Amino acid sequence: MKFSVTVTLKKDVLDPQGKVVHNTLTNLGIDNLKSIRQGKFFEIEVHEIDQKKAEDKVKEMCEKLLVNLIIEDFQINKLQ
Amino acid sequence: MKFSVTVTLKKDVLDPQGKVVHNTLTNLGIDNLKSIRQGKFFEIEVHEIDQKKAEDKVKEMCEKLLVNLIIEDFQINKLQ
Amino acid sequence: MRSSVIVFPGSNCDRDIAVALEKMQFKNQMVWHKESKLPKTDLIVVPGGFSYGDYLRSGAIAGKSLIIDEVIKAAAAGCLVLGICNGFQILTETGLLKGTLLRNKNLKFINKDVNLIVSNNKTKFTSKYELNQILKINIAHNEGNYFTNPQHLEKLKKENLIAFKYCDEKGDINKDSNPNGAMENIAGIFNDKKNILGMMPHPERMIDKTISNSDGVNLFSSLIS
Amino acid sequence: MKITDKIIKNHGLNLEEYKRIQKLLKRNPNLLELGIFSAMWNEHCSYKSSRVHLKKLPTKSKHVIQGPGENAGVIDIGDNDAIIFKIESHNHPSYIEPYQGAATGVGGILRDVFTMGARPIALLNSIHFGSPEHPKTKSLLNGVVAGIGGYGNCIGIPTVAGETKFNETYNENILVNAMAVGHVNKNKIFYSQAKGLNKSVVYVGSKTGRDGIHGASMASAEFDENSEEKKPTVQVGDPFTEKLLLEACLELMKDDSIISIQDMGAAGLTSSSVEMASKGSLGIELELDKVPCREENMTPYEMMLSESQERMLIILEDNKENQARKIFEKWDLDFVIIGKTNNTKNLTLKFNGEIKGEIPIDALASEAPVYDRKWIKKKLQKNKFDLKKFKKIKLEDALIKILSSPNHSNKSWITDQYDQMVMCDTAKRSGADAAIIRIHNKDKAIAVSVDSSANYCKSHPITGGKQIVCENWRNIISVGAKPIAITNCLNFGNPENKEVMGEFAECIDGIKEACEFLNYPIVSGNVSFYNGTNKKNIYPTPVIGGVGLIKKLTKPLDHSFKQEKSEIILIGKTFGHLGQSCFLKENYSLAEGSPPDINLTNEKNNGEIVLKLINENLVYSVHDVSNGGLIISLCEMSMVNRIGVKIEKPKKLRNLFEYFFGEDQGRYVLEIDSKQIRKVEKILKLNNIYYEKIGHTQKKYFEIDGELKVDINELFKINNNWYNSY
Ligand SMILES: Nc1ncnc2c1ncn2[C@@H]1O[C@H](COP(=O)(O)OP(=O)(O)O)[C@@H](O)[C@H]1O
Ligand SMILES: [Mg+2]
Repeated sequence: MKFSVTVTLKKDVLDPQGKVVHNTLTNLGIDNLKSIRQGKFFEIEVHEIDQKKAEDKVKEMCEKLLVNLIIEDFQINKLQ
Repeated sequence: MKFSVTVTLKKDVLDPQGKVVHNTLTNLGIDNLKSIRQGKFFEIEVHEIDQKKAEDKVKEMCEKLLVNLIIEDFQINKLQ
Repeated sequence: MRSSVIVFPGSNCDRDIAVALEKMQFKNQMVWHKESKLPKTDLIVVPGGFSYGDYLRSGAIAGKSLIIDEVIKAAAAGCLVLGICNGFQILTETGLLKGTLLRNKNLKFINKDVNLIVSNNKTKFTSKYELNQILKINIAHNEGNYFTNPQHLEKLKKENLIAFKYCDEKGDINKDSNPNGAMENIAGIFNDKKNILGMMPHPERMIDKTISNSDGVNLFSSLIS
Repeated sequence: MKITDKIIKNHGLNLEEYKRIQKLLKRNPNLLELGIFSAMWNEHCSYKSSRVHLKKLPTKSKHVIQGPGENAGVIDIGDNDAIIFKIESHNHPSYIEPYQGAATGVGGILRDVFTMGARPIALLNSIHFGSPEHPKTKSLLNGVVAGIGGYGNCIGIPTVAGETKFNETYNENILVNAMAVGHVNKNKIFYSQAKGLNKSVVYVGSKTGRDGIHGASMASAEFDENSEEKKPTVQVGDPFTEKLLLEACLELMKDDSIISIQDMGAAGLTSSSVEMASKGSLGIELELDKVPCREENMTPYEMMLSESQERMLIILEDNKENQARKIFEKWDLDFVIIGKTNNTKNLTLKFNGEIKGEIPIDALASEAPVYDRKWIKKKLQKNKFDLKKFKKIKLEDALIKILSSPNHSNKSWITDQYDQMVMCDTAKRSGADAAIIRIHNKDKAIAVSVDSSANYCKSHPITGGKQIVCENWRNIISVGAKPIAITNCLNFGNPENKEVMGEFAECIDGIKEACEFLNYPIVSGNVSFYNGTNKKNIYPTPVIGGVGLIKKLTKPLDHSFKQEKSEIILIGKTFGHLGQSCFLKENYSLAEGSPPDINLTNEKNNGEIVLKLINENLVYSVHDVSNGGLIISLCEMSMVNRIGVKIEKPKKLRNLFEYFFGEDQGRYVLEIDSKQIRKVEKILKLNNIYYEKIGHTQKKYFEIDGELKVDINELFKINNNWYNSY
């Protein structure tokens, strides 16, 4: 079973990367850009057919390693 | 209008990060992990109400800066 | 001989390379990235550091700056271009050099003196070295893991476009002597015309025996001769 | 909003202190004002528990230009060159978020140094973790090391030395101390004292967010089960912006537009504006609507207490605004005039045209509480253990046990993650007793080292205090530098506990005595209290960061054996003191007895003679003898270039373990060319220095005559294994 995980910085946490990328895009002549925030993305496949169990597994991975819960939030989505 | 962009390494590109993450997860006692690939995630908001136009704008950003087309693929999704 | 060092916000080896160039008798100028014209120059150096914090991808944002267009033009006209560390990353982002630099295989920043073997000494950058000479040069990077597609790799080998490879003290090129996971232990490459060199190791750190060694000197003396 | 007892307590103030605030204001404070008092009066900013003791420290010498009291200390190293340096803790934030905590610790200490006009030239750190078996230790170690490297590497300042220790006392409270060293022209030093009326107060750097609101009061509170909830928004370091800020500030400092400048560290805008005004006996009025904010709807309270990083406050000379603005805009940094100086001696805070708070500066600074807290003396323990009763072990096994232990393993796993060479003036990197940094474009250099000995300080704080100063002095001397001055970071438990306060007072007594005797003054420092949890305090851990001077750097000296057949000399007397030794700790898990005694007279004489021998070019290599004793020093000297050594057994019959593992102080091992040995012995005798000729260097083997013979490569492997397999 396959999942995607997106990890984003919590609101109010400084995003130095986003700031620089925003400025650069503007300098490259891209107008109309309101906001851009950068995060991480994972594509995870587990050997597990029970969706609940599989999701729990992915959640465990996020909490144990992939996500820094102090400054990041995450979201899990099932892929087909 | 808001979009999410996911950027992933092309299939034939070595993914040192994914490999280390995979090993680490296994060492942390997570079994059943089949594969994991890491990428980037952007949340982009543009001042533009026409969906087609907005999407083109985001595509332009990806091609001009956000994505290294030699090694990365990207996908744009509209968020509500 | 005249040289120009391009300075980006976040460059931090710009002073180091300028010191080296001046010591080797180049007439050097610093060029701020916002400038739209290059001074008359025989050598352009894109220095190491963390241009724009290396945010997004190392070298990506610097690769889009104004001055880079000028560098591309100058390179096309045959001007010598040297990219060191972040400079190498920037050159790959601009397409002046092919391939890319992925994260080190251990996912850690690596700073140490490593051995390199000179793989081609018939170029303007390396003529003062012996072929297969073993050098000890400092590396300091997070993303030095050179990667390219199989066709290009073939070409690099066939056309002798590999400048340096990581090796051990005896010159053996193997997995153990590869600090960052680079394909074929590649530490530096040329473009087709061999007027552009990109390399991860820092020759400018090896020009003074009180501080390190002088294995970097011949790179600069090759250029000036 | 009504100020309740709960609100007061949440601000880390007690009711006595609140009454004092009411009295000073002659009214009740509002919430904004209370927040400001809490930031200024907490331990971190006010030094209320430490002040009476810190006063005792010697802070002057002919080299000292600026002692404690400014952003950092300044010493004169001749030819108009001055060195600015300081160490600071970032313990609690690093425990919560190791990467960002350590990174912002580095960023903060760098600002302290460049705010005074210096270009930073070196970074050091002292990091203490809990037991390696503790479940959190590994990720804390990984995060802290990556964070220190992440910041220093990106900004491009070499991280050149440090120390890393593991001890279960830090299981719940790690220590992350960062030290920065900068170089400046003696005539271009900038201070924080405001001067002149109606001068522009300028905000430069990053925008203000909700980061670390109440960080300073958090740094002054013990952890408990609820600290999760108290967690403020974690500060994220942005080394790229700091690099821009550094270059912009140094560019502006080239002329004379700046009257005074102060980084926004703990308690951000509050402490920077109050400190500037207080030092200049002036008032400051700030218009908070002008503060560049990162988030929407930020309140004056949040702006004043935010600890967003990479920001500075500058008081500018008249008519310099435009020129200054241009510089900051070139570097893409915010530059906003947010206020003016005045003669009211008040901090006045306006928002949308209204006065939201007004506090006399004196009430925040000079009237802040000072406590002479109760403390008790520690007794010197007797060495009660009896070696003969211990389980028998072989010399070789004891040696291997120590060499392979986390505390003594080679640290290159750590130091390879730091750029040590950027700026091209690092003549000795990590791994040496002290790092050597050349002054750019000159042939002089400085030596830097940080040291601590928590075990010694725990068992006898006075001796421990003396010992760390001496060890640091020895490390500086061992690379051929003359020790000039030190900075210190005092990491202790809860000061409201009499024993902790006793440890603090006595460590300071010890530090003071050694500094005075060695003429090694303290020019800057930092106190970190409340390290511990639920009434369990960490071992007292003062950290000393020293700077020495090498007048002419020709051949940087280190501790690696240079050739075979050299003579090995041990300077200083060996009594075989095993109390609190690493021999007992690693082999018998014992932390018994007293630390080794310090004889300051011998310390000074031995050090000065070693330096003399070095300066006369009579030695090939030098290493001090510290943790682990003589045998460990010899091993370390052997392992660098894989040159072996053959040591004779001590002449007088002594217990071999005591002789080789004893941690008696004031000792050095010297490698001397056999052609020079006569000359060296003559000098030593002439100066009444106790020494022993103990053996020779040789090929390949580490050998003690008739007792042990090991291949150096084996030892090297043993010493390099731990980190890579942890
Ligand atoms: N965290 C660190 N950062 C940089 N260097 C370190 C760190 N930890 C240890 N080192 C280096 O490792 C070497 C050994 O450290 P240590 O055993 O504390 O030395 P000493 O006993 O001479 O003070 C020193 O050169 C020191 O600078
Ligand atoms: Mg030492």
